[in-house]
Amino acid sequence: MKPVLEGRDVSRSFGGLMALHRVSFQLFEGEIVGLIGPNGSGKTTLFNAITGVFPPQEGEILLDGKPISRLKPFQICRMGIGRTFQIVRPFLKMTCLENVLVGIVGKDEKGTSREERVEQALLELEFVGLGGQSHRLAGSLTLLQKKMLELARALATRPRVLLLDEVLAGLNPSEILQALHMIEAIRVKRKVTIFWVEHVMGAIMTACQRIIVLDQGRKIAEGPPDEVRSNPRVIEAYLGGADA
Amino acid sequence: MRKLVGVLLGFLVLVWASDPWAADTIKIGVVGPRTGPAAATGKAFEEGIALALDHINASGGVLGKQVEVVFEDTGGVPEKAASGFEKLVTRDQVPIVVGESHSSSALAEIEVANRYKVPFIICEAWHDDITKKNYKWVFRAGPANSGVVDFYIAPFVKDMGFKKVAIVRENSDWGVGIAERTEYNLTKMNIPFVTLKVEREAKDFYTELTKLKAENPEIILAYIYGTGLHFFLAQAHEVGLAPKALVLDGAGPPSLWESFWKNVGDAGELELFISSMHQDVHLTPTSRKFWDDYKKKFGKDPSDYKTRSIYNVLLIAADAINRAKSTNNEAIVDALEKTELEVTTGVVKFGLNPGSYEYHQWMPPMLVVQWQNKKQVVVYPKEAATGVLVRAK
Amino acid sequence: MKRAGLAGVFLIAILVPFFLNQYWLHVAIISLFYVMMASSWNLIAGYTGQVSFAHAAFAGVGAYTSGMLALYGGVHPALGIIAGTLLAGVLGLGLGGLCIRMGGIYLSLTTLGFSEILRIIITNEEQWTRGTMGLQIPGVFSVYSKTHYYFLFLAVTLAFLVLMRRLLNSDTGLAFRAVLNDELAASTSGIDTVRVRLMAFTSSSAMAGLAGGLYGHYLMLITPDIPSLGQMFLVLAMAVIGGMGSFAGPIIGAIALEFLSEYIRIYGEYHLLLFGLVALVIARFAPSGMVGLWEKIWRRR
Amino acid sequence: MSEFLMFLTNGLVMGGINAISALGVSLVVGIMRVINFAHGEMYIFGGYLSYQLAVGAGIPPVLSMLCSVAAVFLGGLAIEKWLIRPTYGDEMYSLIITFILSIILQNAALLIFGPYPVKPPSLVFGATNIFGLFHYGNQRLLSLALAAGIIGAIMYLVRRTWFGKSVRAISQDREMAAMLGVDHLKVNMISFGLGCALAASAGAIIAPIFPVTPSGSGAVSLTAFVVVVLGGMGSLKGCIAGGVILGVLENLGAAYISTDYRHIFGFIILIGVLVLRPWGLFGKRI
Repeated sequence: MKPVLEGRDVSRSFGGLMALHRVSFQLFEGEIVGLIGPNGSGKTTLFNAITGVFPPQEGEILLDGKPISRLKPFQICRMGIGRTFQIVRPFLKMTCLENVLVGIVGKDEKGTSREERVEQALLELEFVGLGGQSHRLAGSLTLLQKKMLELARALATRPRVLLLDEVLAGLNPSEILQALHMIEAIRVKRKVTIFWVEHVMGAIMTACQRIIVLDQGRKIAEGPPDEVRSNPRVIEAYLGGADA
Repeated sequence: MRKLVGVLLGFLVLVWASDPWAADTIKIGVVGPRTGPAAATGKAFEEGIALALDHINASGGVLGKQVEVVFEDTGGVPEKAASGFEKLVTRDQVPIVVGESHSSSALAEIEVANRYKVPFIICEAWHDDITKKNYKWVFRAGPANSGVVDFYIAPFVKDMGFKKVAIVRENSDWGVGIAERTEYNLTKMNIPFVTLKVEREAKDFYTELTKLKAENPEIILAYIYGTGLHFFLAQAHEVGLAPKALVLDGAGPPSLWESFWKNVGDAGELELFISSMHQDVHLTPTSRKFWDDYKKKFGKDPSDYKTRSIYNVLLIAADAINRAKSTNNEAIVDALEKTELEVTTGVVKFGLNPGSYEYHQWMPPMLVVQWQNKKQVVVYPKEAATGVLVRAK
Repeated sequence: MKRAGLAGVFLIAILVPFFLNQYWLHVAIISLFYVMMASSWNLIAGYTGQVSFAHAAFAGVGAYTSGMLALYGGVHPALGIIAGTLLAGVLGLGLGGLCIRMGGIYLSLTTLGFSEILRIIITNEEQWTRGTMGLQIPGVFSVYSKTHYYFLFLAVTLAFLVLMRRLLNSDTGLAFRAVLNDELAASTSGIDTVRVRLMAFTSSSAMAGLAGGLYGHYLMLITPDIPSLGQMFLVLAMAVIGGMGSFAGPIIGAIALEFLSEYIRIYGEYHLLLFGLVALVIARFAPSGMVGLWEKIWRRR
Repeated sequence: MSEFLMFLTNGLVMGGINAISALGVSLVVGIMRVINFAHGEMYIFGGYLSYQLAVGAGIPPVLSMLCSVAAVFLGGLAIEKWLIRPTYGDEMYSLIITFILSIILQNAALLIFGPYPVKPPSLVFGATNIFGLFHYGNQRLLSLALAAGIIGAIMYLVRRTWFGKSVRAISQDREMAAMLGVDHLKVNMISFGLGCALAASAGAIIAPIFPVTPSGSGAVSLTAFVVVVLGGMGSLKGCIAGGVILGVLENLGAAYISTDYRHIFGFIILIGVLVLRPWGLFGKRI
């Protein structure tokens, strides 16, 4: 089976500081893969490299076998990679509906009428549980709602792969449960492959089939949750991280 | 939306309410720079206006009414000058406008004067085209480039026996026009010359001066207005060009400003400048009266001859309205064409033959003055001279 | 209700020449020029967050292109104005292409540099432009009439505002606002931020060219004052005081400031100082301008 | 030959002045990501204040220069605190604020000092014959020396002091500097004040040669910006090299190509740099 998204020896440094060092990974159709590691281990940097925000300086990233690491963020998005941000970034001065419409317009599907787009946007909002909020300004939403809005915007670009960056941070247990359901629904119903950075260990361990662990810019472990959990290098990385 | 309508309506009401209503004074418009690089001219104009109003209103005003002046600032910028002129005509509805000291501004203003058919007497914009365009509404009771060069600068250069001339001119209508006329005269007289152009408001002339030094001129005709002239003069001394080559300020007033000696230091000695005024040279009784009353009113000697120029044109305007017996534009122009009025510089009579710059033009006599031991000495023309030209050893 | 309001504004605008004298009609025409300038500047600054200092320069490009074509080539001003608009657009495209990728500070500096280059060229190419002395150019109409000019300016301004409104309500407008709100999020949502900014910059520059062309032919005199930084400041102040990023803000700001400057003209040069202080206070304490303040008060009631 | 040397010397003098003025801009850009459009006004105020103190109040010229620079430094601190600080993180906002500020200060200068160029007294008089080749104004030679002295002092400040260490930490990695406990508010404020003071010192030094006018401030700012882009934003070495390159090019260009286009050479360089090497001669590639 060919991977949907693949990274080969991806490296990126900032002013002499190695943020990613020869990281390789593979994501297969319909999978949900977790990406964990202590603070500063390079998780968000890897997402930024995949989405073209800070392209890799060495190595290659491929989507369906096609290299994407020289493309601009908007092109990568149009190829089918959507993402959310660790610190939510909805368009605060725009309404929920407009937020989602940006995603639809960004995908640049010619031929759909304005009405069809609005209808689709409303469906996305409904899907993430923001039905009826379409005319509220994004800035006035709660944190959970903002996260959901960002998710809806990402979904509106019809991604094949969705990168989630700490969607559960700051949510209470019942909200976490809600979010987990939604992520599962995205994977199953929308047939989206998910790459997921998370600090809420319990959730990610139960939800993911496979986990990749980063530490100081290097991949130190990969495998099913149970295996990763008992890997001595992972434990050391986290404990060492806790020490510092 | 309703608020937008409200705001708009409010504006219109304001605008309507501020329309000028019939006044019991006669308004004369004045245009000139009160701000910008030549704001000193505005100051000189203000003094001249004050003195002229004193004299006109003391002798009964115009058509039995007191005269009032509306002084519109041009900033020395043609665009502002044209719109300022237009404001005088459309808003203040003045029957006549006088003044101006920048050729560029004047050339823009005469178009407006011509469009609105408003008489306009220019006092200190020297460009030939101003009267050469032969607009019926435009008069000039002041120097024209051709007159200044043909009758004063060129004969001065020739009579004093200068063998090599440098012309330095700024990029303004006045600078371009007077330099061209000078070149024409020098060519005719077979006197070799070089021309350099400099930016208006420039401050550093080292490059130009170094080039000039290689030419070894005996006299530099500096057509630079404002403090730029001061810096040019000072730097000419620094690079060792002056006073071996004498510098002649082709405009005049900058050499008389208070800041002159501060800015040039010893370099001011032996500098020459064009002037139409000297304390020992009085051509008419009005000139004497002007000098005395100026001293009484402002407690100092008049220094900028533009004070006197604006004073003159205001007298001419008042006289013309009185003789026209109305503020009708045609009547005023008729009266202006028949003017025979004694002002500070002589008896004004406008030229009436169309076809050249001499149409509607009256040229006052000018002097070439030299700073000798910080005293003004008239060195040209001979009949007015109070001393002889001094050259550097 | 909104429709009725718009109709009211339109009716007043149509009636203006019938109860204003020549002088105030002149002021009204100039305000329309500034409405075009401030609104089109708002398109780049207010809607995509790029501070261009070349807006007055583009107006200068329009004015000089059209004016010189008319004077030296005998081209009809209507055609000349179109040529000036196109040239301003093309220059905008080139300049934008040069620096939009580099981002905010670079764009501001490059546009400032462009504006200065243009000023130097106009000042020095005296034989063509007459430098600071200004160039007399023919008017649009064979007979000079302020009423004619007023309706011409009004028609162009309204057409421009309608177009701009439609643009802002389109997908492009949505993209503009997304880029302004959050550039990174917009680009990862599939928006080509460079293209969007370039589009805004180009169309706004072309608009300035159009406004400048009209302005030159109205004044019948073009000088380097049109593309000056002082003029640029006025446009910026109008947008900031009225309210950047709102549609009505720059319109209200332009009309208010132009009329105000006529009322305080006795203070001559110092009206710039006053505008500057007002603009600074507004930019510092009420970044959404008069329109924003008004809305705040409205909502509180 | 002697002419060429004369143009070159003139270029060096202007280059030195360009460099200190641009150092002020570069310092602020490097640390705060703010371009101060009112930079030229600080220069003008430096010149005017030293004139007012020396001529109006009769203070000795050297002292009046120092006082004027100090006054502008304090003004810069206040501007940073009240106007720039609220704009942190919003580039557009700071551009607009400083642009408005420049118009206000320019018109205020017009109101306070009048439109005429003023020329503080020269510290030295006369001219020196350089190697028997050409005459050169002594005040100009002194300016070159002063410029070199100030550049040296700034280099010392950045290389050897607490302030310099903080500055370098911030310009390398903002977050890291914050973690290391660098008080960035204080550093911002001081560097903005210092930026203004550098502009003022350039103004005070040059005023006895090229008198300052309120309308001349725009050109000063523009020159400084060109130098900063040429040298590379935030690079102090770049500023010095850029300043001298621009000064020499402008003077040679004026001498051998066209005097009228003296100031256009800088902008052509600006556009060229943006096309070919947007990060400047010494800047870090982005």
